[in-house]
Amino acid sequence: MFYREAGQFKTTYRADMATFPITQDRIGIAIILMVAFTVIPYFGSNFFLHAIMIPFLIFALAAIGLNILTGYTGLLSLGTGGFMGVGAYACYKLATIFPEVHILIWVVTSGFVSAAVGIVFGLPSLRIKGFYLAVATLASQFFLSWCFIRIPWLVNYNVSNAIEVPRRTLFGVHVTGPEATPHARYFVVLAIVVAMTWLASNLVRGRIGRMWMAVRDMDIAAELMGIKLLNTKLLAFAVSSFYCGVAGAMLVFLYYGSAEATAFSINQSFAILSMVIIGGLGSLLGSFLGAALIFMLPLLLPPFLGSLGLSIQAATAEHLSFMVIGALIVFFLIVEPHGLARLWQIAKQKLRVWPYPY
Amino acid sequence: MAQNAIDKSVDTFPKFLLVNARVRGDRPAIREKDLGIWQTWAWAQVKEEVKALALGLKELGIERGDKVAIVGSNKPRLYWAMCATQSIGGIPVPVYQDAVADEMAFVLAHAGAKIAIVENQEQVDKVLSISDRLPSISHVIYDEPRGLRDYDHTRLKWMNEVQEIGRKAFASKYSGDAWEKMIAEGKGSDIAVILYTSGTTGNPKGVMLTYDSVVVSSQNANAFDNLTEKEEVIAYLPMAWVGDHIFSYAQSYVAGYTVNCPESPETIIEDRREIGTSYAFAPPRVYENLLTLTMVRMEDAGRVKRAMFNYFLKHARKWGEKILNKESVPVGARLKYWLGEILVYGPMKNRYGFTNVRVAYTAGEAIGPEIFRYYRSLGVNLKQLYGQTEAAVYITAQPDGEIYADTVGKPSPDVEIKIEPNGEVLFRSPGVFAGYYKDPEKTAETKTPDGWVKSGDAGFFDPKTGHLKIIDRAKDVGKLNDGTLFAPKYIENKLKFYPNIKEAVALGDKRDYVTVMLNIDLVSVGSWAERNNVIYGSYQELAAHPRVYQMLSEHVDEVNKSLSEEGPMAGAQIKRFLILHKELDADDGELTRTQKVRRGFITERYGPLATGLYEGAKEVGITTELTFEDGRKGNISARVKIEDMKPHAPAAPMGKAA
Amino acid sequence: MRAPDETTIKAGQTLLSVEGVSLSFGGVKAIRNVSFDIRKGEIRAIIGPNGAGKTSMLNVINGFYHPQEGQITFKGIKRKKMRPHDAATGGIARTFQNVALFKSMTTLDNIMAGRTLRMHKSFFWQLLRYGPAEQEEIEHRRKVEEIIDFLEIQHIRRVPVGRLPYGLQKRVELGRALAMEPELLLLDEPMAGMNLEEKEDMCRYVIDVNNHYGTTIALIEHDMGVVMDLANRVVVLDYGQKIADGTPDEVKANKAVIDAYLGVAH
Amino acid sequence: MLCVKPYSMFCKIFIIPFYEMWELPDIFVQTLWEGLVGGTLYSLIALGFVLIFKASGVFNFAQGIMVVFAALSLVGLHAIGVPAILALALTVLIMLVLAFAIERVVLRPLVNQPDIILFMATFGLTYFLIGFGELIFGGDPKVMITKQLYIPTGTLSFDFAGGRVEMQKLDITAVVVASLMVAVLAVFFSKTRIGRALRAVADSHKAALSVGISLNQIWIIVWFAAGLVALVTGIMWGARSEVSFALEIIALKALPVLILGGFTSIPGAIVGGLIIGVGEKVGEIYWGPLFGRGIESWLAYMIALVFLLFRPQGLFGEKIIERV
Repeated sequence: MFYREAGQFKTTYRADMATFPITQDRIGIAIILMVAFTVIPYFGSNFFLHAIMIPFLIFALAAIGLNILTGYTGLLSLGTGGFMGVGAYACYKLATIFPEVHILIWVVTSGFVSAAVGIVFGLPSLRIKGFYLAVATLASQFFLSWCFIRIPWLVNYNVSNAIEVPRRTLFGVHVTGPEATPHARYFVVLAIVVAMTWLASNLVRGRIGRMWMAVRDMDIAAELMGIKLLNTKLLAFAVSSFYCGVAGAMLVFLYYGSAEATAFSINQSFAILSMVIIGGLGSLLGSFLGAALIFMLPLLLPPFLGSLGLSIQAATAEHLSFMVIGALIVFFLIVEPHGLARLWQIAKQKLRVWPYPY
Repeated sequence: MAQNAIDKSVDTFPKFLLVNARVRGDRPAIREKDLGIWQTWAWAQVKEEVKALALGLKELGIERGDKVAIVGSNKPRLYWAMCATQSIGGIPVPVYQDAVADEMAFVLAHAGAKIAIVENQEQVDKVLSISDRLPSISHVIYDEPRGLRDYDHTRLKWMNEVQEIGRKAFASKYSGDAWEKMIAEGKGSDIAVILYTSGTTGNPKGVMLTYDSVVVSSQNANAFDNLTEKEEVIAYLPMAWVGDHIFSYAQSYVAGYTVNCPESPETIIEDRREIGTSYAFAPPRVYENLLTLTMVRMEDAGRVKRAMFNYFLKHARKWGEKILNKESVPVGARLKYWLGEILVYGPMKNRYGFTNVRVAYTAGEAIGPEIFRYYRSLGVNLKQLYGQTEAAVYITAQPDGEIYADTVGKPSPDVEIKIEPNGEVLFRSPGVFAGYYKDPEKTAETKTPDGWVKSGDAGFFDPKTGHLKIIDRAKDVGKLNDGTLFAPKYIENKLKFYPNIKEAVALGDKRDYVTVMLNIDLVSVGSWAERNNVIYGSYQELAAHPRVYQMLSEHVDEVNKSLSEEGPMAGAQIKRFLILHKELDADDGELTRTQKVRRGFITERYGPLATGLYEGAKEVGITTELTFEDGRKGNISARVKIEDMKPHAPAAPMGKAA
Repeated sequence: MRAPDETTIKAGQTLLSVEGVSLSFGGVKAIRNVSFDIRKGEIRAIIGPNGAGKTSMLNVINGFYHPQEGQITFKGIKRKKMRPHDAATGGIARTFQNVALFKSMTTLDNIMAGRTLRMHKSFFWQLLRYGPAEQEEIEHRRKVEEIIDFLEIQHIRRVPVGRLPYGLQKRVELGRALAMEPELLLLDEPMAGMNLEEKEDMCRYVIDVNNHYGTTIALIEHDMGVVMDLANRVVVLDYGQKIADGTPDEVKANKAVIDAYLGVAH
Repeated sequence: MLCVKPYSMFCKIFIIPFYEMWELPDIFVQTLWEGLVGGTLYSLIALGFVLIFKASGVFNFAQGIMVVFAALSLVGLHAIGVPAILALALTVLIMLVLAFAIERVVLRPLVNQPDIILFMATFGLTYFLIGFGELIFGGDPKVMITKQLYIPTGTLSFDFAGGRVEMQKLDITAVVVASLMVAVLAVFFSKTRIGRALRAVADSHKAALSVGISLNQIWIIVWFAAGLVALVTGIMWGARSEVSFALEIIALKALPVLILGGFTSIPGAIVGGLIIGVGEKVGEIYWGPLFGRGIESWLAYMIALVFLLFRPQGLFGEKIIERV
């Protein structure tokens, strides 16, 4: 109903292929970014920024990573946590070996390491398909978490056997380490996530995105059209792992502040996967929605139930949120396999044809 | 408007093209939705294209006064062809692209066209199929090369080649402004275009219009609604129809506004929405269809949404027009209307692509008051006008703020009108036509020596508003045997205001009572059938369905009711009706190319039904021949039921025509 | 992308030939020692009863199946077997018996995907999109739009193909194949499961493709009427063996064919 | 650890282990035995997967949690005073109910959806059961009611090649029960009408209908069967260590077994299980130290992966011919 598209005609392909062809969408996204960059940091409490926004954004990025692999290319992966870990540990090693290079550079470049690892574990994807591949990725998960635990070199032989985040500043402001304020870290995270989301949207809308989806929808046809399956799949693994890697690095350096191997256990993989499923396979927007829902559910559940008059202790709340998430996953798979993102699509379509039903 | 301060030296469209190319060279002149986007040409570009084409035509032997036929749907290059022809003194003759071969043969032969510029393979085939009857045709030029590769190209040319020829010629034998000189030779008194009107009877007549008449009425029209170069119009009506010629060509060249050609007939509604036209012109049928579509769609909407929709429509019906006419309206109503604007009116206008419309016209036929009010209540400034090819359209139009559903407005600028005793409307204006091509006596019949033109329509000036009201074709206004005045069109329109009724043919002249043959509207009745799970396989089946009959008889009854309240008309209530077993179709000659019913033709074609209607038969069998799109012929036969109606008591005493 | 030693073929010359090809799955012989050729610019029909090995033949030609015996000569290059990628880069495109479109992608994207081989802007540019990548995207979009225009599917440009009726899906698939600008176009029962009208349209498109783009076409079809109208030459397979080869009329007259195929059909 | 000179590394990997095996056969046998036992448990879990995958094409990610859930219910029921045997019976009932619930709530609405969707549904199911289980039984580990179920405990040891090999009675029971279980299932599948129907479903759903059993019934049956397998697994495993949600992750160790054995082959599951079980034990004992132990956690997967590259369809899986 708010979509008044009359008079929005395209005279060039560039305009027609723009990220947001509809004016109203452009306005909408502008407002969201504006809010994210000004309103939230201005009004948001430290708790809100630190405990909600930062992790939400980081998980959203990881979800994008997994979505590229599973949603766009149709390769089911249970190894997300592992790849995130690679990013984190790589970042730690690089940062300690070359302390003079700025930490944020390492946060981003550590993605390349996990990309490389991703390619290695992606190699089987040529021969094996579907669940077999899922199991293969599980292998990477277990192997990697083993490495994190068993190779003290990764943590510079810390007795704690955990990553200890060094103090670093950006423009004289602490961005990592204990002194870094939530606001500083929030801006860094937000900037990185926005930038990488933009890049991802460029990828998936272009030739490469089409190759990925082609492989997903009908690999035989894709192959007979000259699309090299292995390269395409490996590229998906690389990009996906890159995103997960960066997310992992940020998780440790800009959120936890220090982390043990458990942070990148298989449960992490499952959490991300459920974000992608609920958010919507093959949708960047969905990655954000899913992350928001899954991550915030445990936070929101107690107050919600509280408002219903039943007060419960944290443990119970956690169990409940597990059940709810599980139920939600099943629910979405039944009513709308494409998740929240599709629900939004449908709503939007309704608004566009309003008041017509179709 | 300033730049259009009437400059008498600019009196032909090629001259206007030069002006536009100079004054607003980089403003969009014309767009076409092609290959997925709106390909746009600025005036300066158009000038170059037209120039190349013009010189090309000249090379192919077009001299001053030669006729060039133009056949096809609205495409930029066909509009250019029109201007190109005019620029070298030729006379364009647009032809209805859906004309069957015979019709086309007549027009091309009668006009003696030297070159036919056509859209695509389909038209090429048509022209070639009748080429033996067209000795005068030297070349056929086509716009869309697809499928024509293997044709014999001795007399066939692709428009690009022609333009190439033109460019070469310019490079070789013409000096810099040779073309501009040719244009300068054109005079306002020259014939600008010959438009063949598909007369309701007999062969089409070629209406010759001079530049002066077309230019003047265009200028007046632009001034009347103060149109500027900023307007966006969408060109989708037949190029051979005077309406399109004036709106999409003449007025555009004069005002310098942008014309948009749709991607394909199926996508017009979407295309109109994308463009968001600011100046719209359409026969009532278009508005009807849009409304029908809306109602059908809303039937499927959720209950709440439908309730909201109806609620606000009701409010709009109450206040919308007043607000549009800037009358004083209570604040409460205004607020509610504003809310409605957000929830319903705005979105609806957006759906129709009327969001930016400043002025929208309906013409060609009477429009249903309900439909008319609907659009106005949404805030669309829809107006009526009364025009004819012979007048270069404008005879009367409704000025802003003086809008009435049942009038056609006041005389347009420079137009004089008088009403004959028999009710026929005569007009005189600078816009009137020069005469019918090669048909002096017909010309004499319609045009008096002192320049008055017989419109052939019966009407009168409404004393209350001072607006003209048209009842019907003068010759169609007949009498029942008891002398009651019988205006068939009037009755038919009342019927056609019901979305379920697509066409109606009223009989009664020199008969004892009035009867009608109906066509149901497949869209709305079809969806009604779905909702009431009435199963049907074909139009014929649906039309014959008892429940459909029942539904329509209710409509007819309501019409009788309203007639009974209209004094003179009360005697002309409908006694019997039937639903035709096939849709009336232009290809069968039952409708004119502008989709008007040919009453006479139909009554004889369906003779058995007509007699049945008056001999009290309950059911009549009939077999009819029909023509398919591809020109093949076939037969369909059916038994058609006839329904009796009981008339309402007249509210006023029977009015006998004097 | 083309092999260097490859010769350019003129119209009428042999574009592709299969010699003594045999193919079997496990014990099952799908094709037995079949040889025939396809000449540049012609429409070549492969017909035969169900299970005659027609589709397998196409799969061999574009390298999806690898024959145990025989060889394939394409544009003068002899190969023991085709590889899908070589076939594609070499200019062989195909459609599938039961449409193999990218269901969740729009018509536009499906056909754009057909351009993949001809798009070369690197990953880096793809990331940035603006600049070269977008430029390339636009060029190819234009080509694709021409195909959309050619096949008259403007109105479904942005519809996910999964939602389209079968007939339209077939048309989109043809479009996707055309987007590869192939020299040899393999159509696997392009009119299967279509109503008469759709069939007529499809025939027109096939003919138009052949003379508008000058594309060589090899098609499998059941409808004899269609084949006889369309094809310049027909090869008939039965139980994996070639039983006839020649012009439609010759084939019609051929005794073996009548027994094996038309006989069944009547 | 990792920082060893290459040449010595080489012999540490390729010579010393085998030398040790040869030198101390008793330890080797001990290792084999333990591997074998571990293997049987893997086999059992794998069996659960296979049953369901065979009959409904669903990759049941929830098999692991079903094991935990079954065990917890059993222990839980007993904890609230239900006699062991009755508790066992009730648990069987619970698994039946669970099968019904899953069929009704998850499978039926998702019939004819792509496999991946169904997989993710079971993934959601896992989440739900974890939450549900913890909610009811609490997250803390419990002790399996071994005695009450009359499962023999204690060790059985005998001399061997100058050493001593010890076997837990428990383990022996496990092996026996597992073998029985397999035998029963084998009979069930090959002899009974339902069993044949199930096999038919594996090929085509229509076929199943022609046998006269509705898909829904079949699903309930297989999920129930899988539930029973889960219960047995739970008891055995619980008895060896303890009943906790850690089992759920351990269950994932059964996945490599599937890769080896193929998703649809029961013998595959058994053999695969044993290979993996033995393989990882031996690996852990003889090579583990080189990599700082704990390599069991992934060795199985690596074995499976390497194997996959050479035989994508698994040990007993049949070769797939792709058609277009």
